[in-house]
Formats: sequence, C-alpha cells, structure tokens
Amino acid sequence: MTGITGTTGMTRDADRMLPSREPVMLLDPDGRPTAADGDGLPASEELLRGLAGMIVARRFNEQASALVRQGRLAVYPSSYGQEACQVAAAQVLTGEDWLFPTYRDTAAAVARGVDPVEVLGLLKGDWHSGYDPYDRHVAPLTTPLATQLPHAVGVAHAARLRGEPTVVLAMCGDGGTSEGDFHEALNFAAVFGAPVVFFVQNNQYAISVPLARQSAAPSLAHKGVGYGMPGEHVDGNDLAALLDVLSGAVERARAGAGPQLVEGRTYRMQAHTNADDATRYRADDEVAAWAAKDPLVRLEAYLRTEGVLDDARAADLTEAAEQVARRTRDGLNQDIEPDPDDLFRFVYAQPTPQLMEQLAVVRDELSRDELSRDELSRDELSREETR
Amino acid sequence: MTGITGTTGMTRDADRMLPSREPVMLLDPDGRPTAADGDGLPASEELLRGLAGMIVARRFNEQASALVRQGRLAVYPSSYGQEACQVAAAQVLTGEDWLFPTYRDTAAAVARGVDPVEVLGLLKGDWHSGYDPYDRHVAPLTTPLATQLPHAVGVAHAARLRGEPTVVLAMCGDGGTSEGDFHEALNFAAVFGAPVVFFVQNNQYAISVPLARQSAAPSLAHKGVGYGMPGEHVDGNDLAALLDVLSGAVERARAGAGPQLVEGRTYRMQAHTNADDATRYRADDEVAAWAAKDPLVRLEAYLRTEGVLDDARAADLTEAAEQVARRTRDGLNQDIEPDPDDLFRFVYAQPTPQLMEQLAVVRDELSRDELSRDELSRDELSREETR
Amino acid sequence: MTTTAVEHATLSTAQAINRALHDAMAEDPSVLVLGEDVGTLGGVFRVTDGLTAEFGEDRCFDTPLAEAGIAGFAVGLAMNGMRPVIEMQFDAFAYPAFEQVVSHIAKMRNRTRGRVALPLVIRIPYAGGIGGVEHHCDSSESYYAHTPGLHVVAPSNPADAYSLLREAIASPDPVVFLEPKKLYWAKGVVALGPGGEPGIGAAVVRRQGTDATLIAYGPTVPVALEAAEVAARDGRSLQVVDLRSIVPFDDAGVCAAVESTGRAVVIAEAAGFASVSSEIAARVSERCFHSLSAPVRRVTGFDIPYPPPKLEHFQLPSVDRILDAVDELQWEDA
Amino acid sequence: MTTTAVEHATLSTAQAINRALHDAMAEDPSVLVLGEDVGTLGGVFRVTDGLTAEFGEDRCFDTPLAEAGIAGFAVGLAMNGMRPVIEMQFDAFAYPAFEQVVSHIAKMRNRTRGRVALPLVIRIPYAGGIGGVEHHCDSSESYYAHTPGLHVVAPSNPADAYSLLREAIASPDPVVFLEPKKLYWAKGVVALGPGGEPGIGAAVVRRQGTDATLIAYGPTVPVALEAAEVAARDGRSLQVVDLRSIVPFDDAGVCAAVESTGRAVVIAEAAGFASVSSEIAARVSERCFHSLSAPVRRVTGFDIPYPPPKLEHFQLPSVDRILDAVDELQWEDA
Ligand SMILES: Cc1ncc(C[n+]2csc(CCOP(=O)(O)OP(=O)(O)O)c2C)c(N)n1
Ligand SMILES: Cc1ncc(C[n+]2csc(CCOP(=O)(O)OP(=O)(O)O)c2C)c(N)n1
Ligand SMILES: [Mg+2]
Ligand SMILES: [Mg+2]
Repeated sequence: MTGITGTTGMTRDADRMLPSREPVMLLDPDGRPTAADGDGLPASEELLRGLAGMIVARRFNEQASALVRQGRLAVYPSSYGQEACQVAAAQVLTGEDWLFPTYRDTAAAVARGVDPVEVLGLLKGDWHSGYDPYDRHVAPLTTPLATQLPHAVGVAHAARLRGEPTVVLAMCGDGGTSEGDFHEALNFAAVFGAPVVFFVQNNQYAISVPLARQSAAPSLAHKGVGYGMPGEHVDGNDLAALLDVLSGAVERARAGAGPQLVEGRTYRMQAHTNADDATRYRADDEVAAWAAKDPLVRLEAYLRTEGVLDDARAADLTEAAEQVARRTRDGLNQDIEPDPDDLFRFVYAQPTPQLMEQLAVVRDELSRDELSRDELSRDELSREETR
Repeated sequence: MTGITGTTGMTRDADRMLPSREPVMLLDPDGRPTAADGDGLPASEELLRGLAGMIVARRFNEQASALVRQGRLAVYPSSYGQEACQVAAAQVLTGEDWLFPTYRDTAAAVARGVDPVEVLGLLKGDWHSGYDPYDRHVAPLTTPLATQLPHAVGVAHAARLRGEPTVVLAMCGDGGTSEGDFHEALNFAAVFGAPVVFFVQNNQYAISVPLARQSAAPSLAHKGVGYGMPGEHVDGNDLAALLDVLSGAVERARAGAGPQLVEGRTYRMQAHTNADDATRYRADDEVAAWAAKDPLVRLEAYLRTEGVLDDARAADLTEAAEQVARRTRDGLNQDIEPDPDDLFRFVYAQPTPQLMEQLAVVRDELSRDELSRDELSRDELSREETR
Repeated sequence: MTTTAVEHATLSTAQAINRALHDAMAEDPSVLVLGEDVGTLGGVFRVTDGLTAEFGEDRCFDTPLAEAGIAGFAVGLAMNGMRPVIEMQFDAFAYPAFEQVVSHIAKMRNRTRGRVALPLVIRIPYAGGIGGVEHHCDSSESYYAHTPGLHVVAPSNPADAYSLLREAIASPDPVVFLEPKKLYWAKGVVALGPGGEPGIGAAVVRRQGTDATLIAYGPTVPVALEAAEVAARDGRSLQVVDLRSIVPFDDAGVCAAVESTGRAVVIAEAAGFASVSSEIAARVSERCFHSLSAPVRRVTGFDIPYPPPKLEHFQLPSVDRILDAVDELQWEDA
Repeated sequence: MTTTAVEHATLSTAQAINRALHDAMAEDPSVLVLGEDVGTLGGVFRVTDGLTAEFGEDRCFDTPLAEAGIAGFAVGLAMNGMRPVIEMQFDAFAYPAFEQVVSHIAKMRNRTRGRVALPLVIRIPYAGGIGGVEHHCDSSESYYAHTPGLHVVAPSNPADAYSLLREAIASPDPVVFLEPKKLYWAKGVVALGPGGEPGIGAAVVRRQGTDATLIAYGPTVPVALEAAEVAARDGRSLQVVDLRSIVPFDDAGVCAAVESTGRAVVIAEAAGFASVSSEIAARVSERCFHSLSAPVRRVTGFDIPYPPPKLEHFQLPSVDRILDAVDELQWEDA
C-alpha cells in the first residue's frame, strides 16, 4: 500500500503500546515532585501558565453554576475538579491545531481562547453553538457522546493530506468510551496514522453510572493496544503530568508517529448538571477523598515552594479570572432578541422553496401579531378567560 | 454492586489478558505436533470427529459453489480453506449452548446439525432464514456485519439470569471487528461477565480490503485487554489448536470466568463470493502460500501417522460427506412454490388492518391472473406487441 | 390475568409509566428494565425510580453507555425468554441504535417465519416543549412508523401511558413507546391493571365536534383540545381524535371521524415532510375524498432542525396556528 | 467552470456515475472518494473503477469496515477543506451511520449558523429488483427525506446520474445520492460536463399525457414510462413526472403537471406508510385539491420487510399494478 494513508500493518510492538503500571504522576497531591530530581516536570513558566488557566477555569465553573441558579443559563455541566484536564488539553496545542471538546468541556474551550459568553451559547439557549469553530479551531460542543471523535480524525487526515502539521486533540468521557463511535474513530486514526491525541477524561461517572459498569478493563488506557496505538494514563489532577504526557503525544503525532490514547484519571466533583442529584448514587466520603486531590491546590503549593508564585502574583491571577467571570456574567445577562428568520436561514446554503413558504407562515403570524399589538392574541385571550 | 450483573471492576491483571507472542499452533502445516510430547493435543477421537466435520464442510463448500454455477443458488460466500474454524466453532459447544454465525458460516451451522438445505435458504432466495434457530440453537445467518454480537451477549446473559450453564460462541470476521457493534458487544459481555466466546475468523480480507486497512493492532487478539477479557490467537488452520483454545475458553466461560476473545488466523481461499473477482486485489502466490497450510491435509497427515486414520476409514468419511452433498443438491434442486401470503403472515404476530388490506390487493391480483389464465396478462401483452 | 375490581390512582404521566413498569415486573419475572441511568438513579426523569430497590439489580439495571449495544443486547434477551424494556435516554440518542432497530428488531419475526419473536419495548422520552438543548427534543416517530415490523405508540395522558405500556410489554412484538416529555408532569386518573383503556390500534375521540376534525397524537393532543376549547367560544365545533397508536393505524376510527365533519387538520410536532402527518393527510385525503369539503391541512413542525430553547415556540404547533389552519378550511363554500 | 461545446457519451448508469466522480476529481483536488472496497476493487458495482489508479490512494481509498466511522470521518474531512464522496455499500448498510447523518451531517451548518458547511455526498446503491438478499434492497429515501438539512436526490437514467452527481459534489450542502441498483446497467446518452441536465430541485415531465399523471422517481420511473406506453394502446394518455430530487421538492412542477390532468398516481418502491410517497400524495391532495377529479392513489411497496428474491416481484410496483390504480381514478365521473 502506498500513499500517506498507508500504515505499517501488523508489525508493531505491543509492549510499547501498553500503559505504565500506575497513572503517571509528577506532583503528588501535596505538590511534592514524585521524582527526587523533579524529572519530567515541565518548565516553571509552563506550569504557571497552567495554574493561571486553572484559576480561570475554576472561576468560570463557579460563575456558570451561579448563572444557572440565577436563571440565566438553562443547565450547566460543570468541570469543577477537572480543571487540570481542561487546561492541559488546550495548553499543549498550537494555534493551528484543533480541539474537539465534549459537552462538558466549556472550560477547555475558554482556555483555548473561545469567548466565554459564546461558549455558553448552547446552554443559554440562544442557538445550538455560539462560537465560530474556525476562529480558535475548536469544534462545536454537542451532546451526542463520542460522535465528535470520527470528525476529529477526518480533520486530522485532511490536514495531513495537505501536508499541514496540524494535530487534533479529541476529548471524550469515560462513558463515551463505550460508544461504537469511540471504537471506529480510534481504529480509523490508527489505520490511517492520523495525528490525533484521544484524551479521555475518566471522571469515574457517566451521570450516575460508575466506571465499573462502563468498563472491566484494567484501565481505559489499555484500549490503545487493541487499535495499535500507545495508551497511557495520567493522574488527571496533576497538571504537570498531563502537560508532560499530552505534549509528548502531540509532538509524536506531529512528527508522523500516529495517534495516541491518553486517559486522565480525575473526578467529577459536582453533580452531572445542576438538574442532577449526585447523592442518589454516590457517597460523600468518596467525594471528600477526591477533594483532597484538588488540581489547583497541588500546583499552587509546588509553585510557591519553588518560589515561582507569591501572594502578589496569585492576586493577579485571581483578578484575571475575576475579569473572565465578569465578562461571562455581563454577557449572559444580556438578552438577545431571537430572530425567527434564523430558523430557516442556516438549514441549507440556499433555503428550499419549502422553507421559504414556511418562513412566510411565521412572518405572516408575526405581522398579524404586530397588527394586533394592543389587542390580546387569541392564545392570551383563551388564558385570560380560563383564569 | 450486587446481583449477578456485578463485575470486579478495574482490578484485573492485564498480563493474563494479552495473547501469546505467536498464534497457538499444535500441529504444523505438515501435521507434526509442535510440542515434542504432543502437549495440549486433544484426544484422537475428538480430532477424528473434527476431521470428519471438515471433510463434510469442504464438500459442502464445493457443492454449494457448484449449485451457484448451476443457477440453483443466487450467491455463495464460501468458507473453503476455513473449515477448521467452521468445525471447531461447532464442536466445542454442547447442545444447549448457542452458536451465532456470520453470513459466511453456513458450514459451521451444518457442523452443528442444521439441515444443509435449510441453512442455504437465505442464499437460495426462498426466505430470509431457512431454519428454526431454536432447533439447534443457531442464530439466523444475516448479513449486517457484527450486529449479531450484541444479540449473543443478550442470549448469554438471559441464560445466566436463569442460572443455566449455557455458553454462547459468537463469530465475526476480521472486517467485522471494525464495526461499533463489535466494540459494544465485547464491552457489554465483559461488564456483565457474560459467558460468551467471541471467535474472530481473521481470513485476511473483507471482500477486497486487506487486514492492514482494517486494523493496525499487533493482532486482533490484542483487542481483548481493552475490554478486560483475555485475548488469544490461534493458527486458524490447525483444528487441534482451535479445539484446545476454544474449548478452554468455553469451559472458563461456563465456569463463570466471563467472556474471551479468540482470533483464528486463516485465509479466505476463494473469492468473497462467486460474484467477486479476487484477482483484482490479491496475488496468486499469496493464495498459493496459504494453500500449503490446508487444514484438512495437516490433520489427516497427523491422524494417519498416529494410526487413527486408514484408507477405509477415510473412504467412510468421504462417503458421509458425499451424502450431505447429495442431500444439499437434492434439496436445492427442489423448487418450492413461494406463497405470497407469507409476505404478510410473519410481520407481526397478528397482521395489522393495513397489512390485511394489502394482502387483499395481492390476492385480488392473483385471482384475476387465475381468471385470465388462458389469456395474456397486460404485461405480457405489452411485451408481445413490442417484439 | 384480568382484574375484576379496577383500582384507580391519580398519577403524573411519569408516575403512570413507573407504575406500569412496576406492575408488569411484579406479574412477570421475565420483564427486565435496562438502559442508561435507569438503575440506582431511577432515570433522568425518575421514570424507573425504585425499581432496582424493589426488584433487584438483575431485573432493573444500568448498562454501559451504548445505545446500539442496549438494543442489540435486548434482542438477545428477548430471543432467550426475557421481555426487556429498554430506555433510550432521549429521542436523538436512540439514533445510534437505528441499525439494530430497523435491521433486527423490526425484522426478526418475519425473517424467521415467526419462529423468533421479540417481545421487547423501546421506551423513548421524545418531542419538545421543555426547553431542551439540541438533540433532546426530536420527534422521531416517523423513522419508526415507516419501518415495517414495529408497533409505534404515543400516549397523550397518564391513563393511556399506563394502559398502553402494559399492553406493549405484554405484546409478542416489539413496540416503540414514545413518551411525550412535556407531558411527564401532567396528572390524571389512571385505571390500574391491564386493559383499563382501549387497546393498541384504537384511536379515541377525545372531544366531540361537528365542524372539523383535529387529528393529533402524543404531545399535540392537549394542544388540539385547547384549540377546540377556544374555537368553541368562537362558535366553531371541533372534534379531536387522539390516535394513541400510529402503527397499527385506526383507519376505521379516523375515517369515521373525518367523514362526520368533512374537514380535517393533522397536528404533529415533527417536521412535516415525509412524516406520520403526511401519511395521515394522504390516507384521509384518499379514503374520505368524497366527504371532504376542503383539503386536509397539516400543522406540523417546520422542515428544520429542532430549534434552540429560545426559539422552540415557533416550531411547536400552537393553538393560534391550529386555528389559522381551521380558518383555511374553505368555510366560504360551506 | 462552464463548458461551451458539450461532449456526449453513451454510458450505463454505473459508468455515468464513475465518469462524474472522475471528472469532479480531475477538476477539484479536494474531491475525495472513500468507502468499503471503493479503492483497488473499484466498488462491488465497479462504480469507482479506475479512480485509485488514476488519482492515487490519497484521493480514492478503502476505509475500515465501519459506516458510522466513514460518515463521521467524512464530516471531519469536509470541515477541513475537502469534498468527500462516501459510498455506503448497500442501502441497509447505511443504517449504522444514521446518527452521524441525522445528528451531524444534516445539522452542522444550522448548528453553527452557517459557519461550518459540509460539502459532502453520501452515495447509496439502493432499492430492489436485482434479486438481492435481505438488507440489500431497502428503499431508505424516506428516512433521509424526513431529516431537515439533507438534500435527497435519485436519478432515473444515466444522464441524470452524471449531471445530478456533478451538482451534488459541487453543492455546499450534504446530498444523499440514491443510486437505483437495478438501473446500474441501463444505458443512455450522457451530456458530459456540469449542468447538462436540469438542476437539483427540478422535476421533469418524461412523457406528456392528458388523462392522469404518474409521479415517480429513481427506479420506478422506467416502470411508470412502461405503464404509460401500455395505457396509450388502451387509449389512455398518461403523463409521467420524474421527481429527480426529493428534497428540495418541485412543488410548482408537480402541481402544474397534476393540475393539467386532474388525476395522479404516486409510484415508489418503498413501503408506503409515512414515506416520501405519503408526502407527495398529501401535498398534491392539498395543493391541487380543486383540480382533482379523483383521490390521489399510491402504488408503493407494501408495509412489510423487503421480501426474499423469489417473492420480490410482489413487492415492486409493476405495470399491472400501476394500471389498476389508474383504473381506479373514478373515470365514471369523467
Ligand atoms: C449518544 C448519547 N447517549 C446518551 C446521552 C445522555 N448523556 C448525557 S451526558 C451522559 C453521561 C456522559 O458520561 P461521560 O462520557 O463519562 O462524560 P461526563 O459526563 O462524565 O463528562 C449521558 C448518558 C448523550 N448525551 N449521548
Ligand atoms: C454493516 C455491513 N456493512 C457492509 C456490508 C457489506 N459486506 C458484506 S461482506 C463484507 C466483508 C466482510 O468481511 P469480514 O468481516 O472479514 O468477513 P469475511 O467476508 O471475510 O468472512 C462487506 C463489507 C455488510 N454486509 N454489513
Ligand atoms: Mg464521566
Ligand atoms: Mg474477513
């Protein structure tokens, strides 16, 4: 087989595709390097950038949840506690690379520079997707789980066909790994040698369903070898380890070594969304145990010990995050008058004759509403009368 | 988690799930035991039974292909060359167990006792499925690839819920492993600990597409670990090895150890079906190399050396196969007058009023045809006139 | 099993479905409930609440997150003596299971000449009106209704939800059971036990009327009833037919209704093109041709992807839009 | 690019499609052809024959055997500058891709307010009449036609196959391109280059007639033409309309045709219930109400799974069945 779609076939060595015995950890929960010499630790500036991102992500999660309580957002699936994964996913990519988030990964999109108000568009209900995917090379957030993964492979393959150095980082949850699309995407990527890093945020739950009901594998990273790609798992609350493993995978993909699977072991600290009641299916002490592994605490401790972070610097980071929160709040508090013409405008490049007729129906209804502005509409009338 | 649907979760040991370095082989292509002491070799009677089955399967393949040439069968996907896999799949099961074949596995169904004429029903065109699946516990042969695998898991789980010792052996091709249904079925089986043996006949091709375009994995057996089940690969032309590995997997499943994945490395010696032209995509010398590994030749050589088989016995086996071929021929040469009422009879337990109306249309047409039996129908008339 | 003294209870639709599952499980040990989050959590709409606690993990349980897997697994369960009731968490999340539904669930009985029956129910919370985001509001009934071999049922009230679901579970054939999400919280009096309401296949006239017939099912039935109420005040008498079952279709009942008024409006949330509402309009136009004083009108969703929450009211058949359609039924000729 | 001197060639439908792919690939390097067995083999119907040899493995290639993967992969290719043309090997084997088609391919442009267009074509060899076994003969057009965001096209002859496919590949929107398998070997004269035939969205009157209108598309067009031929000998003048494009639908063309005769029969292979033929019957009944002298009849597949080869002739709309329907168009009133 020739052409860039060729692969090396069945000659690969299984051993180098299996994950480490234990998830990679570079900083322990107290922020102490696991290797005495700090081996593998990213440069301090990288870590400081990451901490800044995590502080923004945490604040953004809090702000979005508050906006749900205030009725400005219909629903919010928070990544509180998963900020290291969110930030690392964005930080290891260049501008030309692509990020494919799940519906929960709003904070990762923000970390990649997508406007925080636009990123919440889906959840605010103005439109399905609020931002231009080409702007920051962030695919639309959508809810059908794992379906974005084959798209990611296609984007990567197209870039490779043109000889561009693009790498695609495609995110997915532990639950999403059970879907057929996960399988087909990883297999396509491996067969075509596409430059994709599949990053599974294993936060231990799919709504109420625990990992054990999702997979019996030794780890989700063990799924890599079955496709012929390396699988690795990482402490998903250790930003240093995530940056190390993910950026390694990204650079290998860029160099033409094909796709890789990375599992970040983390925890969904809050309910699935505000509509969910997590106490129905998990114990408080389980949550408490994970609270002790908070990704922000551990990195901040390390950077303070290293002298890279002091109170003044920390205050700056908090203020920067506060600005993002303010921008989010202000944007979400603005009501956009929805334009019903939009319903018909984007279905096709040119609306069909059928859609033009249907648009006319809506316009006619609205113009009649306009005419009877001061009267009561028939609908309201009926409600009036039955009161 | 309690109940029989519980699993042990993420504690399993990856090492015992990885396949052997090389596919298991007990008899080499010349029929010589690979272990000096014949270690692992099934009992001679088992092997003789297997040889008898393979001779039937080979003859059945030849007969069915001949029937295509004679116009009695529309199409036949032959398992010529894969007879060891076909026979082993049936031989390792008890009567209460279930076999889930692919569309190519007619010979396996025959080996399990399904009537050879009924098994060819789909390909003859009388009806979609010609045999009663409950009769021999063989699921219907259908064409949508890998879709039967989740069914197999459901059958196994239902039996387990009732405490029955049923094991299900579910077959699939190398191509079929790429489908999402393969993934979801293996995952369900592993999570529920269902007694299923997934048996992949890797015959190197999916129609024209070679294995390298299907998977980049070190072997298809390496897919097991990603679900938390053992994967093993076997020389798929070595009946002894297949019986050994598959019956081990069946007995472990029966004992409650959960599912297993077995890959049989074999080769599709003929074209995909008679409608296919394999010379368009593969070289003759590749085919010739595999011809030298014929599963019948190797087992016959071994059994002759062992003194279990002599010419008289061999003639008996050939005659038994000839009888199956005769029965196949005779049955296929009989034309069943299709009953159009059948079109409406089995869609629901009770036909809907809509179907009763539609049946009446057909009956009315037929009764009018009957009336005008001696006249020409309008259709024929038009053809007459345009001649 | 027939109960003589029928017990009644006031329940929401969600509770009625829960009760139907409960009662069916209590009566028949082969009834299993499975899907995503149906176990410990009791479903995202709490429709399966308490079933695991009462019947144990072997009878009501969570599966891995894979809809084709759930449907295919249920095929195997049904092949081997069980009566699985599977939940697809939301309408659009049933699409991954489409091949299993169309190529196996719908075809198994026919394929095997009646030897392999699949007594299984696919429960789908469906349709809009709850401010749900993309993929949570699809009206997918036409995909199933077009597929021979499936029964397709959509209750419009708690009593039907209970009764039709009991019948669906007892059916020897696969039933797609569409639960209008926006009616989950609507309450009503429910006759417990099987057979409390007319069976699958029977349409019901929910409101008598003489001027025109509104034909609705599932979530549009309450809207049709409201429209009829408003029209009555304008002096127009609208009849409302609730299909209840899309497949089989009650031709006799629907035609009798339309012939009695001579005018018809079909109301459905789904995009109109090549849909169940097309079928109803086509059947009524063909079968009641000489009784019709005006063309059959359709009030359906537009042929667009379901809109985001802030725009969904434009997509949903409303009282106003139904009354506009009624106005267009060529009364000048009457 | 417009060609002034149009070249013509006599080709089978399969060859015309092959030529359209070839010409589009030659003109635009972003056009890619992918699917199962489309590369070295050239497709099980040889529709992609020679494309890999001519354009190389990067332009026309085999994928792993996974239809959702193929469709999803094509989404990504189209998002990133390519114009993929994917093949689903047979109609029923497109169902695994249903979620990708319905939830992404159909919705991406709308979801992103026009920012992400998906210029891709899904080629599906479809429908029956070739003695194919189960799952190889489905008429699946209604599933796609009911899904807003897709264009759905079905040629009935080689010239349209070429022209409509060229337009589909050039379209900024996803097109489901349905290739009637039984017409693959039918020959015809094809105008090469883009725009040789009317565009997507235009129905064409294939035969003039004054007594009744037969409305067909794809595989039923030749049957309708044959029926009109036979009827002519009986002194009945039947007009034949070939839809060519199901979405968009040519309301103006179809209505003008039906109004000119006052009678209509819709002909389609697919099961009739909740289908494209329901839509056509409903639209024509509604829009041409006062011109109709008889109810619109439908000659469609029955509401059963597609039959096995030996029984398929009962399912396919035949000349006799079409003429029976024409006979029922209440001529006594005329
Ligand atoms: C195809 C599909 N099925 C079901 C759902 C409903 N659903 C939304 S989130 C969710 C759980 C997702 O779990 P996981 O993949 O682990 O991601 P997490 O929520 O933990 O981030 C489910 C079942 C969906 N969105 N898509
Ligand atoms: C879902 C699906 N897609 C495509 C096909 C068309 N098809 C029939 S056989 C085949 C190749 C199967 O290859 P493999 O699974 O290796 O089995 P083998 O033919 O080698 O026994 C294909 C693509 C199909 N039957 N089902
Ligand atoms: Mg999760
Ligand atoms: Mg194969």
